[in-house]
This record gives sequence, C-alpha cells and structure tokens, in this order.
Amino acid sequence: MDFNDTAAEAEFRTEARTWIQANAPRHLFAALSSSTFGGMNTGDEDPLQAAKNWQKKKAEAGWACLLWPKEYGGRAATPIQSVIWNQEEGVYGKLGGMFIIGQGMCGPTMMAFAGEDHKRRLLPKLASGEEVWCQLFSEPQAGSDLAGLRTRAEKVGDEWVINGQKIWTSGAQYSDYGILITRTDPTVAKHKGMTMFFLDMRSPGVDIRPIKQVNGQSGFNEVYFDNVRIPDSQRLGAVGDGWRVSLTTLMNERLAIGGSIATGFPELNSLVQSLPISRDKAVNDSAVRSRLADWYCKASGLRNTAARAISALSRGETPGPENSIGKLVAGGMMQDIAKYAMDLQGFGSVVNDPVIAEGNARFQAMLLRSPAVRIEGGTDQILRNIIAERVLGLPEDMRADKGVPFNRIPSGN
Amino acid sequence: MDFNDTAAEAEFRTEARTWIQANAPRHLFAALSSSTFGGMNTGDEDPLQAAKNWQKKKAEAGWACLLWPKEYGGRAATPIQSVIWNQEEGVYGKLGGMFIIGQGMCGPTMMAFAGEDHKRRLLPKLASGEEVWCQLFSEPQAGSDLAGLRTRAEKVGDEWVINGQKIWTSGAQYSDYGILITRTDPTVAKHKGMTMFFLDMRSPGVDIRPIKQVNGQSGFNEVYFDNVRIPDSQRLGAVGDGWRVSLTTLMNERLAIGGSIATGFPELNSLVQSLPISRDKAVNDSAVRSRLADWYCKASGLRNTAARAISALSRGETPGPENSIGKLVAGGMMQDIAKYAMDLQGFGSVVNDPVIAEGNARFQAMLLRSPAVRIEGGTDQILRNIIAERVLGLPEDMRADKGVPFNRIPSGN
Amino acid sequence: MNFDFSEDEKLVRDQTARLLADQCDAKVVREVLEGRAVYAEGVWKGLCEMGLTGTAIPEAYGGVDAGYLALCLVAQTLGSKVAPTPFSSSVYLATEALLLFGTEAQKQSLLPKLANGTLIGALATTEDRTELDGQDLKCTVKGGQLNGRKFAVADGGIADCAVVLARGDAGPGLYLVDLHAAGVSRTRLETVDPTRNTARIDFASVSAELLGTDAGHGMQQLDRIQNRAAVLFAFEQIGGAQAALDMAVAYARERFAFGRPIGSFQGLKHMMADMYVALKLAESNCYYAAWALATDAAELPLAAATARVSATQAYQLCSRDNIQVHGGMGFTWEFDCHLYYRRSNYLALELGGLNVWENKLVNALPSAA
Amino acid sequence: MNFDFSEDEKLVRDQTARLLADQCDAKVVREVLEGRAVYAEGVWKGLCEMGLTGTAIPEAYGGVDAGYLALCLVAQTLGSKVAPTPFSSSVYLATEALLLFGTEAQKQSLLPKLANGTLIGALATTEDRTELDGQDLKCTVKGGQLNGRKFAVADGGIADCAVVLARGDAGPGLYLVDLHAAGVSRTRLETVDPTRNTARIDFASVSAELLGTDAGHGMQQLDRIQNRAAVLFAFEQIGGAQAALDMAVAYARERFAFGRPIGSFQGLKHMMADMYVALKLAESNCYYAAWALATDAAELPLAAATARVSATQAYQLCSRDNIQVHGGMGFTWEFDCHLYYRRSNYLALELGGLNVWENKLVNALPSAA
Repeated sequence: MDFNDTAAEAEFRTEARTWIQANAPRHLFAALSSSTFGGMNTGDEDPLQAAKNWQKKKAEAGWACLLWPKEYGGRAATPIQSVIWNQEEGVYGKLGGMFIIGQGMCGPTMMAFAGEDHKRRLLPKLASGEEVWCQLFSEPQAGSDLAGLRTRAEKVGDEWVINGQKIWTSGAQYSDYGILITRTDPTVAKHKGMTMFFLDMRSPGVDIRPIKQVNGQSGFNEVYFDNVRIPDSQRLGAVGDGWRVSLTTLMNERLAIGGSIATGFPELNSLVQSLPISRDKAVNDSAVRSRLADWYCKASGLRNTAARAISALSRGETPGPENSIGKLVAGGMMQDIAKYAMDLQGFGSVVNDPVIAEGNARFQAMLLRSPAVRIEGGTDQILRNIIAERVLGLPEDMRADKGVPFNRIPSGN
Repeated sequence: MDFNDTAAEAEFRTEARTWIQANAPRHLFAALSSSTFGGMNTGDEDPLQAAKNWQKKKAEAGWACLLWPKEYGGRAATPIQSVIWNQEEGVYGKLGGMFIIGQGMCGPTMMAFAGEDHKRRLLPKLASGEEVWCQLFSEPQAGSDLAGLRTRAEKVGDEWVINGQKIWTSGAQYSDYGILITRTDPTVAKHKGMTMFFLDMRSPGVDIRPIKQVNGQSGFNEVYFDNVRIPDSQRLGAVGDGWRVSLTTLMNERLAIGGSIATGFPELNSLVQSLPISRDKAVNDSAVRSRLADWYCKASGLRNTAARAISALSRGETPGPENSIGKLVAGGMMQDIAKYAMDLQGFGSVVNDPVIAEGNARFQAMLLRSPAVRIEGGTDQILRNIIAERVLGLPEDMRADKGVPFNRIPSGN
Repeated sequence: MNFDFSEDEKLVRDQTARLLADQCDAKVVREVLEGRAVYAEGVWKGLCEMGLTGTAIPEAYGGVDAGYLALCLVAQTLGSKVAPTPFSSSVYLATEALLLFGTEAQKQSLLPKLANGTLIGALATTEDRTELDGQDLKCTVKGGQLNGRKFAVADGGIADCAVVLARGDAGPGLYLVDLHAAGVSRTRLETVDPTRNTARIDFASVSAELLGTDAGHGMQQLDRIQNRAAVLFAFEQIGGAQAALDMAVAYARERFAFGRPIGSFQGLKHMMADMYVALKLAESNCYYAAWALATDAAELPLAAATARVSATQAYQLCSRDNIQVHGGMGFTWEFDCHLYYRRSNYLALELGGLNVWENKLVNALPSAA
Repeated sequence: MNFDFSEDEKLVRDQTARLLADQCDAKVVREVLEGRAVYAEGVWKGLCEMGLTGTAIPEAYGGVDAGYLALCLVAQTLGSKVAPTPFSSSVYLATEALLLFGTEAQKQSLLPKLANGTLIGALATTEDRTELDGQDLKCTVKGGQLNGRKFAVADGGIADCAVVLARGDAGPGLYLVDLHAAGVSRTRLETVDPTRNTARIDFASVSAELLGTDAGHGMQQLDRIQNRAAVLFAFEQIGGAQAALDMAVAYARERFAFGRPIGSFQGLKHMMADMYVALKLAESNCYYAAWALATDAAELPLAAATARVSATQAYQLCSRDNIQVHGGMGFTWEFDCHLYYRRSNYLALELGGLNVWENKLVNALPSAA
C-alpha cells in the first residue's frame, strides 16, 4: 500500500505540471482561489471568455478532454492520467466548469451514437471550448422520474418536429449545441417510447429563459420548443431507444474523480482557528471540537474513498460502488456546516455582503446554495435508493408505472 | 392558561392522595424507586404477588380501573380523574405494570363485545387483579403487518378449533385468560377473514414458551395452539369481524397519559452533575451542555405535550394527534442517551453488574432494553407512517395486498 | 389544569390571521425581498390600527392590555406569513425594554407611541461577527454622548428610536437613542433574509439617555429582555415551521412521480413525519414558555431557552426539508420555499445563536430535571 | 498510487476467514456468551497455530513478520465473526507495548511466547468509572511492588501477563506483571458483552517490572500504544459493522410484510443505505490509518483517531439498525443481532470512548485540513 506514482505516472505528472506552470493564467489565480461555493470568480474578466481562453490553450497543446481519441481533439490518455491532470490543474480546473456537461456527458454520447462526419466536425470544437454544449433532459414533470418526460418529437418527412419544455438546463444561454431526449411514442411503456437527438441551440423555435435560484444566480434555464425542426440525421440511436442512449450519458455524470468534492470542512476548520467564543478560540471549545472531529471523519472518509477509486483506475480497474456516496454525504454536510459556522458567529453573520462578511461570505454562499446540492443530479432520496438497490441488492420500490402505456400512467393532472 | 386543578379536580386529588398515603405499600417504595428500565424491583417480595396485593387493596376501596363502570369493578370516573390518580399513585403505579394489557386492552374489548354474563363474571376479577389477562395478537409472520396473521380457527359444532402460533405475548406465563385473534377464512381479503375470541389460558393444547430477550429477561412468550377448543359463546364480535374488534383493542394501546414516558434524561442529568471529565464536572463541559440542552428540549417537549392532552381531557375533549409522537421520540432518545452516558464514563461502564455499575447499572439496562422500545407496539417506521397518513393526510404506501385473497398474498415462502 | 389559550386569545389570533390573509400574501413579501419596498408599510399600518402593537402594553400607556398570551399568538401568525414588518423589534424588544426598565417619564413619553405604532423601536447590540460579550463593548457613552458602531441592527433602517447597548462610566448600559438625531448614519445591509430590514448604524456624538436609572447593569438587563423576547420569537418560529410543513405536505400530495404522488414514498413521508415531531415538541415547549411569560414565573429563563432552542431547530428543519420535498422547484426564486428558509436562518441568529441559548438553558436547568 | 492491500495480505485475510468459518460460528460465540466457556480456546489455538498472533512480530522474536497491513485484515476478519478470543488484548496491546518500549531482554523473553500464543497478554489501565487521567492513579509501584486495583481489564481473566499502568517514584509508568504471581486476585465481571472476558484485578504487593527503561512517561507511552492499537480495533469494528449490515440486508430481502419484502420499503432501504455510507467512510479512513500504521507515518495520530471515531460510529449505527430491520426478532436472545450490538458497544469504550478520541483527533488536526 502506498500513495506513490508509478514511474510512468510520475513522468506524466511532471510533464503536466511543467506545462501548467508555463501556461496557466496566473493572473486569475487569486480571483479563482477566492471563489465561494456556487460561483466562479474571474475578477474583471468575463468568466465565459476566461474559460474559453484557457480551454483553447489546453486544446492546442493536447491537454483537453484527455480521455478522448486524438482525432476528436483528445489525447487518448488513460483514466489515471486524467486524474493526475485534474490534480495538477488544481484551481485552474474551476475554469472548466462550464464545459463539464458538454465534454463529460454530451461528448461521450455523441462518440457512441453520432455519425462519423458529425463527430469529426463537432467534437474537436467541443474539446477546445470553441463551442459549448448543454443537455436537455429534465422537464417540469420529469425530474427524479426522468423517464416521465413529455416533450414530443414527431416525424415529418426527413425531419422531426419538437414541441415541449425542458428545465434545469445548465448553460443553455451560452450553448451552441445540445443533446435532447424526447418522447416519440406515448402509447408504449414509458422507457420504450423515447428518442435522443442533438440540435443547434440557435434553431428557430428554441426559447431560453433563465431560472433565478435562491442564491440569486441563474445557472439553470427553462428551454421551450415550439415546432423546432431537427433533421433525422441528428438522431442519436434508434427511434424508441432514447432511454438506453440517455443511460450512456448519465453513466458519465459520475463526478470527475480527483477533483475533490466540496464539503465546507476546510472553511470551518480555518474559521474556528481564530474565531473567539467565550473568551477563547473556538477550536478550544469542546462542543466545537466534537463537531469538528465528526465532520473531519466524513471529509477524510470521502477523500480516502476517492483515493481508493484512483488506485483502481491506476490498476486499470473500474472504481467500486463506494463512489456513489460522495454527493449524498457532502450535500447535507455542507448545509449543516454553513448553519453551524454562522451560528458560531452570531447575529452578525446574517450579513452576506462579501465585502463585510467573513471570507467573502463563504458560509452564507454555502447556506443559500447547498440545498440545491441535495437535489441536483439525483436527490438524496434517489441516491439512497440507488445505493440500496444497485449496491446492496435490495428489492426495488413498488412501481405504479411498470409496463403501463405512458399515456395511461397516473400523473395527477 | 394555568396548571391548576379545578375545584372538583382538587377535591378528587386530595381524596386520592389521602387514601394512597394511608394504604400504599410504603415498604416497597425504595425498591420500586430503584427499578431500572425494563425491570420492576420489589425487593424480596414476589413481584406478581406484590402487584396483586396492591391491586386488590385498590379494588376493595374503589380505586381500580377508574374509568370502568362500577358493576364491572370500576369507579365510573372521568378521564381527568384517572390521570390525577396516576399522578398521585406515582411510583406505586409501577406495580400495575402486569395488569396494563389486561385492564387497558382486553377489558375494553370485553366490555364492547362480550356477553353480559361474561362481563359480570370476569371483569371484576380482572379489575381486582385476582385474574390476569393477556393479548394473543402478533405472530411470527404478522408483526407490523398484524393483519397477516395465520392462526386458524375452524368451527366444529358449537366450538372453534384453534391451531397456530402467537408470539410477543406479554405475561402469558401468569395469565388466566387471553383475547385471541384468528383467521377463519383465508379465501377472502386479509382484513375480512378474521375472528376474535377470548379463552381460558389453561385450556388443553395451549403451550407457553418464554422468549429470552437481549437484556436476559423474558417478559414475552410464544404461545402454541394445538387443537385448542373454544366455545362459540366466547366469540367476540361477528365471524369475520375480527379486524374491527381488534381496532377497539389497539385504540386503547395509547400509553396511559399522565404517567410520563421514560427518556433517560433525568438519569443523564443527574449523572453529569457529579461525573468528572477533564478535571471538572461533566455538566460544565460545553459538548455535554449542548447535548444536555437538546435532550432537555425533547424531554420537556414530551412533558408539555402530555400536559396539553391532559388539559383536553379536563375539558372533556379527546387529546389531539400530537400524542402519537411520544414513543417515537422517547425510544431513540433513550438509546442515544444510554450510549452517551456510558461513553462519558469510559471503559469502566461496560460493567453492568448493578452492584458495581453506576446507579444500579441504569444506563446499561437502557442500552440493552431500549432497542425493543423502537419496535414493540409499533416500530419507528410504522409510527412515522401513521403520523404521515393519519395526522398529515399524506397518501398511503402502495399496497401489494389490497383486495387480494389472503391465501394469494405473496409471503416469500 | 387548563394548558391552552383562551377563546379571547384565539380570537385575537384569528383577527390577525384575517388581516394578514388580506394584506400580507407572498406578493407583498416579495416587494420587500426584491427591494421595491423597505418593509410592508401597509401590513404594519394594519397591525397598528388593530392595536396589535400595543397588545401587551397596559392601558395606562396607551396599550390594549390584552396580555402576553394573546401576543404569543399574534407572533405565531406573523411568523406563518413571514411578515416583513418591524413588529418583533418594536414590540418584543424595544417595548419590553421600556416596560421592564424605563423610568415613569420614559414610559409616559414613548410607550403610547410604540403602542399605536407611530414610533418604531429597535434593539442595537451586535458589534461584530462574534457572539456578544459585555466585556469589550466598543460603543461608549460619555457625558450623554454615544459614539461607536453597531455592526448589524434588525429593522435598524426602519426604526425611529433604538435601545442601544453601550459602555457608560458605570459599565455596560442600555441607552435610548433617537435614530433621526444628528450624528446617526445608517447603512442598509444585504443579508440572507432581505425580507427583514437590517442596517449598520454609526453613532458620532449622538445624545443618548440611560434607559431607567440603574446604570452599569446593561448585560443583565439585556438578558432579561431577551428571555422575554425569546418566547415571542419562538412563536414566530413555530408559526413559520408550521407553514413550511403545510407547504411540503400540500406539494407532496399533488406532485406525481413514477405514477404516484411523491407523498406516498416513505422517504418523503418519514421526513415529513420527523418535521411534524420536531414542530410539535417545539410547539408544546412554546405553550409552556407562554405561560411562564404571562405569569412572569420563576421558570421563565429555562422555559424561554427551551422554547427558543426547540423552535429554532424545528423551523430550520422544516424550512430546509420543505425545499427537499419540492425538489428542483424548491430552490427557485419563484417558489416560496426560500422565504421560510431565509427567515428561519435569520431568526435563528437574532437574539444570539443556538449555542448561546443551549448554554443559557443549561445555566437555568435544575440539577434534578 | 496503490491505496489497497496486496494479494499476500488478502491471502492472509482469506486464510483467517476460512479458519473462522470452520471453527468460529455463532454456536461457539454463544458458548462464551452463555458462560459455558471463558473464551473460545479452540479458535485461539487455531489462530496461534496459523501464526496470526505473531503476524506483526519480527522473526527475530519468533514472529512471522507479515506486517501490520496483514494484521489489519486479520482484525477485520475477527471482528466480522465477533470472535471471543483475547487476540486484541494480547496482540494489539500487550505485544505492541513490548515492541514499542520493551528492553531487549524483555522482548527476548516475552515476544516469542506472545508470538506463538503460549503467553496471553493484556493491558490494565482503567481504575474507575471515569475516563483515565494520569494525575490520580491509585495503582502504585514502590520498590518493585505493585499495589492497587484495576477496575476492569479486557481479557483480564484469561491473560497470563499484563502491562499495568501504575504510579512509580518517577510518575506514571507501564509495568510488566505476571498474573499468576502471588498477590494477584481476579474477579470476573458481568458486562454488556459477555463474549469478551472482563475482570477486576486486585494487586497486593505483586512484583512488577518497569516496561523498558524510561520511567515516568507512562501516559505518553500509553498514548502511543493506543494510537497503534486504535487502528487494529477500528478494523475489528468495520468487520463487525459489515457483518451487521449484511445480516440486515439478507433479512430485509427474505422477510415479507404487507405482501412485499420489507427491504422494498424506503423506510428500511434508506436506513440501510445510510448504514452503508457510514461503513464506507469508516472503511476508507481505516485504509488510510493502516497505511500510516504500517509506515509509522507522522500522520498516525490523526489517521488513527479518524479511523477510530468513524469506525466506532459506523459499528454502533449498523449494529443498532440491524436490530431495527429485524423487528421483534432482533431483540431476542435467539437471533444473533445482539452479538454485534454488544460487541459494538464494548469496543466503543475499550481504549476510551468517542469523546476521548474526538479530542485526540482535533489535537492532531492541522489548522489547515
């Protein structure tokens, strides 16, 4: 048991580190480092432009989408190399945030199901950040129950006509393309009547409206489709095979291992080192110590669990199911930590003006953003079901929608 | 808003207090007071005999089963009077433990469904403790799902022949009579094919086997029925109406309001007043204080919730649904408190010899008995369902057994 | 025993509820949330006209003297509608301070205006981002002149006068200050709950008058004020918690997933059952604290801390899990879930955080309880 | 990075598992539980014959020198079978004490016997019902004579020799004592886990020899011993937690209620998912602690405390909720649920309780972590 790189890994790490030191946008380091949860701080620079600049530079040097084949703009690197890159890229990795969905989910789906011409034409620009992609999956009536989606696609000649609404689409407002899952046959069972496409987000009839979140930001959008036309050549997979195609996409939703998941622990630990309570440093208060210890055990457990996954990759194996716990643990933990950190600071901590509040109002930012973590990309309840069924092998819930034609499933309206 | 008795209540309280002071078995006070959770300490006296003596004395003076009609051995008192009696009886109330099921559940069921001759013959002896009753409901395959019971009753002439097994029968080993729910028709839906009886526990074919629990005690029994014969005259309610009859019984399972529910808080509070940790009293440690405060809020919340119920009774109203939270809160709380109290005492607290361990090994007794509290008389999960459905009006779970003939319901074997 | 509110008290609650149903819907709250209004003046006027601002003030001082039990139910109703008014600052804090410690003259001059709402009061204590500690107050009063800064004052941008904690010659004291006086400058603050006005207040040689006559005991006086106010804040908290729970239950009944109402899944059912449990425990503790407040019982410090701690926990739990039940919609600006989430976290810190009140609770806890 | 156990280490684990599958079923555990045996001698002999008692002892002292990583997996396997042997006392505690601090002569004379199991060791520290505090030790050594009482000693009724914490002329020290010597009297104690032998030991002028040469530093030495032992105990704990979780899952799949397997109800599904989460966090922390133990890394104190705290919490949670999943059968003597519940609570206290280890963890926590 050791934490050392193999010779090959060490060599790759050196190469990556050297290039990053020579090319990273150092002038953004301070701003990026001071980003609070749910936001990316690029100082005076436009975030999207800053992100595209760094991505372009990486692509030109062969450091974009490391796992992809070279002909699609990647490096054909191994999973462990991609992990090492993430570790070395460090804070600059935040700049990749707006490409994660496109490169992490849309890309692999295109690679698996798009035609060769489309792949060669579109994937390199996705890899280089020249074009941004989004994923049009969730709907107002289809969140946890994604297969309950209703957006219709009807075949007219060589084209499909799309009508309906998507929601929770990250980055739709600055996306060039999107992958879209639709219902093409409502008369068969829900998982059978879906079909996947990709489309130009500037197609006529696409209407994008930002959703304002509790924390005041608008990272998500509603996307309306009014007789939007998509050529059949942009269909991904067979008609009616959309659910299977979507699983390819969602399989890649697994958070990028190596980049560590935010828990709020380091922030709390730094706070209590100096914050005074009852005439002493908070870290010396036994109630604080007890909480700190329990949360450290969780944070450390997540870090060590990730290390086990990385070892598996390093051995060329697939990581075990224990990785499914990350978001479930981190989401609730961050929410509790934010509440606790503010409680220790008293009434003054209601102020969330970054100029006044402690650490750029980092805990207030967590308080207002963390509820979303427990919902987006699988609610706590869905994640527990997944662990119970897929990891522990417990029986599935009773299904009211099993084998029922989609248009006869009770929907409450 | 006040906590005062009405004039009538005050008068009744004085009467009760005076009689108790003159007649209570003072010599048992110390022993009873030192009883730890899950046990009743009566010193050198046989617990059953001590209990029967006190009950007999109460009955002769008209203080038994206060809510029952006089002709059945009761006092025809009001609910609030019964609460006041419980408050005044105090520690001596522990002696009533082995009569609770008979007087609290069997009695009301007999009153509602037995023939007048049976009531006049049997209820007074139940009230006076001369005869003890038990309740034969749960079965190995029918716990939370009581209506899944399988004990068969077949009509032969004027008698019913019983075959099957019951479990979790408290006090069966010293009971004279029991009420028994059986399945008389397995071909109809589960709630429709049941019938209730009462029987002499000394009937031929009744075999009682104690169940040893984790804490080493055997308060519960398995009861086997091998062609046990019950005259049809001992049927309670109509054939097939057993479920409705059982609800009458279970409605009375509501813990006696006024007698406060055990949480472990007073014991923890007394412990930390003297227990030293890190060269100071535990109660001065801020981690201990935080736990103590949170648990006090729960204990006090339960006490005040009971007070609201008592006020309702005092006004002649029925208490609100908030009483359903008692056991759910107290069970888990006691388990946590036991663990925490032992943790504060270190390795020495693994010793559970009452002569050596703190406070007659009270926390060790809680540790080993409290898991049962979260299960008996409704598991935590069942109680949450009841609150969600009956109090909050949320929809019921999907049912796999609804409307299905009992003998076709999936049972896993 | 009659451990419940009287019909008269419930009548006051129902009248308040009707007023707020008419005048304080989510649209009104959002006017303040989104900065189009500093507070809901219309609602405030309505409350004043009904005399609710004077609920617990004796008639001799222009109040309606309906008692603290009635005021508790008013607070609960205001909490359930996350009403954006300075009611808590003016009524639970400033008014209580005067009733407890004011000189006859001070009461005569200020209480009638507080009672009819023509004067809005506030309490200014916090000086930085740590829990209050009397020993190093930076605000000082010398020769009747107040100097210093209050870091954050609830309703500080609305109030006409404030009770200010400051260090005088005899030590910490409470001082009456006219917030329209020269030398007072106020800066509105952005907080986690924009529906409650919050301001930084700087005092540059502002004339300040000692509240009452007992100089140097400001911390003890503040403690007594806060114990009484905690009961009323706790009622606002359980009012909000109940509203959040009701909202969750209603949504879980109508929202379908997998062909079933989501409220039929135990994952959510049991979560809501736990919300109910936390709320009922807090509610019963609040009842007891209301009795202690109304009778000025010796148990008040313990009862107040118990109500405060359990109500804070219940509101934070219910407002948090109401969002969870709503899923994605729960953290949109459009849905009202965040109104409760914001308010629950604001109220949890006003008067001092959980750790402060847990500590007060244990201080007041008898060794046999 | 290769953050996993080697094939050789896993081989040792598998061999241990086979041995225990053959010789340490629930029947054997119940022999001890119900007092028909003091401990599982057959199992102990089997472990000794396989050389597992000498897993981490250098060959020079008669061990097999297979390393601490192998020993961690042995511990995990023993924990999963709640094996009733003195393995932890003799191997994790007594042996470690000698390896860390023994003189060459002491090692030569004792380690070979500990390695082959002909000698069983124990560690005697606890003197009353409070957490250990070096400043008021009642056991004393004067002129080589030990006097006093140890309140409770794990495996104290089985061990041949003990490392005893006592106050010498130079302060607290660790002393080697032959438990068969004159003046030693042992009383078996009834505990929450009868499957672990526990005894009170009284010493009346028993000859005692200082462990090593460094007198007066017993508390610091004990701390180092316990940090190393904590890692091995943590592996026993996650082994037990995994067994309890497996038992719960198996039962929830086969037990039906309301016409469905109870494991299809989210109330229980989510409870078991949470058991899994707690276990995996602890398991990963244990892996890291194993690395720190095996490499004697500077991170050991933090890693050991982290593994200890999370493994204690995971085992207590899993053994508790395994009972809940089993319903009524879960708290019968007949079902095995209580074997894990008992052991989880015994192990949680051996080496000191959670509050002690949480405190150690924070002591070792860097201000930036």
